[in-house]
Amino acid sequence: MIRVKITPNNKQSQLQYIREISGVNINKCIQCTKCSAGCPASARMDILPHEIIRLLQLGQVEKIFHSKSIWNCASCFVCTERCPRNIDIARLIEAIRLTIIRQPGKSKFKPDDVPGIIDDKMPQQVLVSGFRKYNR
Amino acid sequence: MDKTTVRMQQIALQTLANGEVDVILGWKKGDEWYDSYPVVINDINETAELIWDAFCVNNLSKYLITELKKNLRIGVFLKGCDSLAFNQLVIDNRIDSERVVIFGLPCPGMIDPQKVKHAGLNKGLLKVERTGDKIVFITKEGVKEYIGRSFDYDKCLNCRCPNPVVSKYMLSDAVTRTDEEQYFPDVTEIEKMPLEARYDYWTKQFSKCIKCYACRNICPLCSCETCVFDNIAAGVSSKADADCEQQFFHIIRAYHVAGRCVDCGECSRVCPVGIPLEKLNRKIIKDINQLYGDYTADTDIAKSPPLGTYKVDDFDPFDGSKQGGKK
Amino acid sequence: MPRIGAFVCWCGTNIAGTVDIEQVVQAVSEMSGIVYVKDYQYMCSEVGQNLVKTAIKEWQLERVIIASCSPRMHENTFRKAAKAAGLNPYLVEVANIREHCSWVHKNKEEATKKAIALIRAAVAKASLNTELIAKEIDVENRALVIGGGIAGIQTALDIAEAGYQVDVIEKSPSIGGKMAQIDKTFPTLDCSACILTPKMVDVASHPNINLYTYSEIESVNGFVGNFEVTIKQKARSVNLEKCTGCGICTEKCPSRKSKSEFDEGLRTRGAIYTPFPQAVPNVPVIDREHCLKFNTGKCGICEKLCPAGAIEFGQEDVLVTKKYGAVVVATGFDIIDLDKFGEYQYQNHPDVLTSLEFERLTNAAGPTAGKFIRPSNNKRPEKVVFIQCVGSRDVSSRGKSYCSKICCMYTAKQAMLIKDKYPDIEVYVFYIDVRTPGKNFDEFQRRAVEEYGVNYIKGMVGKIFPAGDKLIVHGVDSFTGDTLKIEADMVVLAAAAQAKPDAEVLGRKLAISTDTNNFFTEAHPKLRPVETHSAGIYLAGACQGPKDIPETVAQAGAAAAKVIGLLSKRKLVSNPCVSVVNEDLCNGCLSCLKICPYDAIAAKELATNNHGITSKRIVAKVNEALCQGCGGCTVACRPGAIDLKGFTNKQITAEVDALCH
Amino acid sequence: MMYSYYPGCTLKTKAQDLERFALISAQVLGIELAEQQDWQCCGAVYPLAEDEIAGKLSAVRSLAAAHSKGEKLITLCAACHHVIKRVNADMYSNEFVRKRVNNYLQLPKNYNGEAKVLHYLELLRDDVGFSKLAEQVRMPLTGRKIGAYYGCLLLRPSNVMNFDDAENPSILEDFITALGATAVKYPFRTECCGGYLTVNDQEANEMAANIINSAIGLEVEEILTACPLCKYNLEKELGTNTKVRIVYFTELLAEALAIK
Repeated sequence: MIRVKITPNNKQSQLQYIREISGVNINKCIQCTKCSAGCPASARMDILPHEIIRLLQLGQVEKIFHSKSIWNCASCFVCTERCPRNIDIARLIEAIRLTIIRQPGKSKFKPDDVPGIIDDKMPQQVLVSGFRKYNR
Repeated sequence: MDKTTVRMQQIALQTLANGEVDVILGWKKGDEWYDSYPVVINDINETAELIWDAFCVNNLSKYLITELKKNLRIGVFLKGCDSLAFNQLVIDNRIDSERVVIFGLPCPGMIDPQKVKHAGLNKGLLKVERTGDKIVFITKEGVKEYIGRSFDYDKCLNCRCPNPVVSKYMLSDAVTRTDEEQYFPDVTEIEKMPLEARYDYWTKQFSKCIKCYACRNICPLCSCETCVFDNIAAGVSSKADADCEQQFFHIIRAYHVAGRCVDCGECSRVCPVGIPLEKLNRKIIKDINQLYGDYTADTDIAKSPPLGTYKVDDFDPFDGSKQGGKK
Repeated sequence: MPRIGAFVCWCGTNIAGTVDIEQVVQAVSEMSGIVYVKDYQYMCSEVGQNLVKTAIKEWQLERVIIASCSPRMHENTFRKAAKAAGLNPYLVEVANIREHCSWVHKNKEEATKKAIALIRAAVAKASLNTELIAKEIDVENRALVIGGGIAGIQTALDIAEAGYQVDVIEKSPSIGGKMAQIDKTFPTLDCSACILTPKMVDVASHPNINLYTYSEIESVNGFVGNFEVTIKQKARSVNLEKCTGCGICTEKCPSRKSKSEFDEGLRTRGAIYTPFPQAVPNVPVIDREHCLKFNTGKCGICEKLCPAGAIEFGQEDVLVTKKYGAVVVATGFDIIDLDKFGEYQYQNHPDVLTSLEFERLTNAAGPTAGKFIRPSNNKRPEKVVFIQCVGSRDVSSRGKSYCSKICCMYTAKQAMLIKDKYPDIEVYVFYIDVRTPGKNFDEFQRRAVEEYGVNYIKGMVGKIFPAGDKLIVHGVDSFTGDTLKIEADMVVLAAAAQAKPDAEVLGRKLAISTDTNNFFTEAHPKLRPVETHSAGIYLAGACQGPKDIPETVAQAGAAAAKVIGLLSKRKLVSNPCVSVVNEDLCNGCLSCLKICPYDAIAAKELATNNHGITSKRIVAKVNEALCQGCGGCTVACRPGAIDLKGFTNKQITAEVDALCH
Repeated sequence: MMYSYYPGCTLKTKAQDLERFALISAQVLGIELAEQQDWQCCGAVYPLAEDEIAGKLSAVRSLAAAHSKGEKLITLCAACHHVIKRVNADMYSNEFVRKRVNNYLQLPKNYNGEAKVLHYLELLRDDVGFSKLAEQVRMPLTGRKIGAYYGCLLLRPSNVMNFDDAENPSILEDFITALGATAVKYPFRTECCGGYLTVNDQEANEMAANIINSAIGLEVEEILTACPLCKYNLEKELGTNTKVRIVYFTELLAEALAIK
């Protein structure tokens, strides 16, 4: 484990992109953790939502890109609803997802995956939203 | 002779004779068919010359200001619109109503000589008589009769108050109006114009102004001891012939009568270049009614004027708390 | 043209950083009437003021322009300097090139242009300035304190001790305010009642203090030294003089449905009630909304039982009008409504409390007689969770953007009190930041952690899920990144402090302003913290912003000192910038009278002689002692007959002309 | 009263019950629902990125169509409602979106978010009224313990959805009470069921399990939902467990109106 961190500046363009497409000012965060505390999907997250914002503030985008958390966010908007600083965290996490899947070949969910998960009851709403969230 | 004229002469004679009043303010007939002019009389013999016809358009209430300074008690003939002005002058402390005896004249509308001329009826015309909506034109050749209000002044067509709201003696039966006029049709028309067009419209209108001050002089409420525009020391007016000077004059005048204007339409009537001045005043009346609730400047002298009083719940466009400035 | 001198201040870099001073000086020197221009780094300093004084004498200046900060800041300073140099102080004119210019612009070229224009306007106005002489007005040497909480109590006692009469007006039936509800006070943990109730008694018994409880401000007129206040004494339905406070009525009242305001709704009270046993005055009041007599006409038990015959159902509200020299606003604060914070289950679960409810619950005089039990089952809790910042530092529509300031300390206190009495109870405190500046404050909070073992967790609670008889608190420890679930028996929410809901209305009556959060605004955040923008009206306590008791008491003392300073003057120098009527032009319409907020205009009858005929007419007359120079009348006057000295229509027009030049 | 009605894809396939019962109930209640012509899939999820316009177009087509007819737009599926309502808010207040969408669509008249979008439940609450609804109930569901499950999409973000108190809603409970049943408020009724995560992770869905356990813990017999995806996730987690059954709110409505 590397204990010494140097805030990288080569990630500035990605950070800027995330800022732009989310429209969120990450500097408003006061690390109250209410987002993480209320997140129903936090059990499946390796980095909690408030930590994601902290890492963004520090420019550590790489760590976020490799996390499971962004794929396990269900966009349930609880974090956005409760944030005392009016930060739209759901939007921010969506922006991070998009930053990855908009790159060629980085889609998370592909048509080939469908037969593996489909059952006769599954509403197509699941598939459509799955493609919208994980594929570009 | 017209019944009301008879009654008029009688009451003038009676009140002068018994000392109820010192002078009478009324109208006499001039040389022309359309000429009925205001007079002040104190001689009982002159009462027989007083008349009431369709041309007594001049509002006598304004004369009270100067006459009351000279005389103790005055009898005055007032039409509906004149009585509104009278009340406003009382509100403004310009006249002492205790020393005035009002003879009320329900008014069927005054005839616009211009309309008669446009209809070509003025040739050889000697006299015009009006009873209600029946108008009789008497010429050398004979008599022509018309029914309707097509010769009325525009302002009379929009009249909202044909009967005096205050009087001691009423000289005839009240006039009833059944036709429901839309109250502010001309204002609505202006309001529909886009802002730029509205600005152009008024710029064009005001550019016609020759600053003769007829509008101010006729206005029953423009009654300052010294008008700001006559007060050189005030420094607000200049005689320069510039559009801005004329606009400045009319806008200041409109604001000076705002909340007081009784909508008598005299300003537009006397304007020699035909600026529709009452539209401006009526727009302000409409706005005041909308913002502060219906207020008729003149019908109730006990009411406090909306622009002269402050209530905590008054409409306040600058109050941030209602606009989202304050959260 | 008078001889004008102009003095351009740099204000360090405040002005000089954005405005090209050299260029300004050059431009000003070319303005007509200017005979002298000088610039200096700090014109308000002794050296700067001396520059002004010397120049007035050496250059025989007849007018002085100071181009500097807002006249609110230093107009008086420079007027005094001019006076010392023998010039009438009202011949000084300030051009505000800081707040109106350098502070709001970034572009130096544009700011410089604007500074020159502002000075040009000041020169145009100053040439029309005339010498004005201030007069003196009397001071009514009695003070009014609005609010009977600790702020009002302390202010009233301090003023009364100095020998002046004070009236205290309190909305509720008893004085005492929030402090009376509190159990213990930080950082010393002494009993709130023990230090407050003697003061309440002092207020009631002080010969110089007159108490109006169950009363409200109806209207306020007048001005510094001469306020005229109408007080509405609401009908108490109990005669204050006759009542002996025996309490029979409150015991026997059959209506028991009303929630006790004092006990934060944790117990009920009768329709006739005394808020709490130590109430001052110890006289009950009838809550007419819930009284059977008032609703059905039947009952009247209190009247039958009262041995003193003090029950008066027929009482009506009474209006009292009195004069005061000074007013202190000490109306306190409230906590926010937690209805919108559904995730914390406040409305749904009896064991979720506000901090204020918690105070009542642990108070020996409270609904449980100090026994610490869960409202749901009357059992002692084993785990208690405190959540701080509920609605504080919250910029969403649910909360308040500011830090409520007192919560960190009272939460530490409450946590400690639990641990002190019941060491076996586990106590958790969820917080965003612990903010404890203040004497012995941080030490206090650290004691909670170090000595009492209160578990402080940096992180907020997301949601509380009731499960069985437990409250499952879902939180996060932000240091470890662990999500936490605590099975609590009781949750205490530190709800944000907020301004009183009627603060704005009271502010309008007093003509003092409120900020975006509806707290009253002080005249200057640093240099005039207890004054308002209205002379003679002062602020004490949390009505100005969240405050703890020590701060409130300190501010109350400061407000009292200001009041004493004002009342100790027999006369006040009045502002000579008052309105004046030109009787020749006045029509007597009295529009000015109708809009004057200070009742400073009256009608006067004027006899005129016109060619031998004498007639009378009405004109307006200004009472200079009452006129505050607001200028409202000058705007209402159609013929321009009324003018404000020092701000005449001509002077204003000249300024506008110069700006448009 | 006449309304424009937007069904959405799932209602035509896997969630036909949700629609069928809604439509027959509407007839009984005197609500005229005219299905929009040529409606298109709403996209299932609201595009959160500022720069995504394409995903909002189909919602605007429906909105503009309803507006041009002067009718309120009624939705039934919680997801469609979420998307359409949020897009409408963008069209009303976000100039960037409004300009681009209008430029792209070239509708006969620019659309600026004027239409009113109501979920079927809001229609029942606001336009019909629950007390009026209660009067129409012919077979009250007396004695049945029903727990409302709100999920995310109807409630949040509350400043846009404006559906009910996001943390402590009551519309569904009021609805249940109006049908004569006993409404049980259980703690997890506004928590997320996992939504689309099911395509990413086929493992146990503890989010749905929490909801079911919370409801069963309070002896709920039926869980009410307005969302096909929620129903799917909850039923999948439920498996063969028969302690509780998941129903569409419209099914209970039809039952109470005695037309099922």
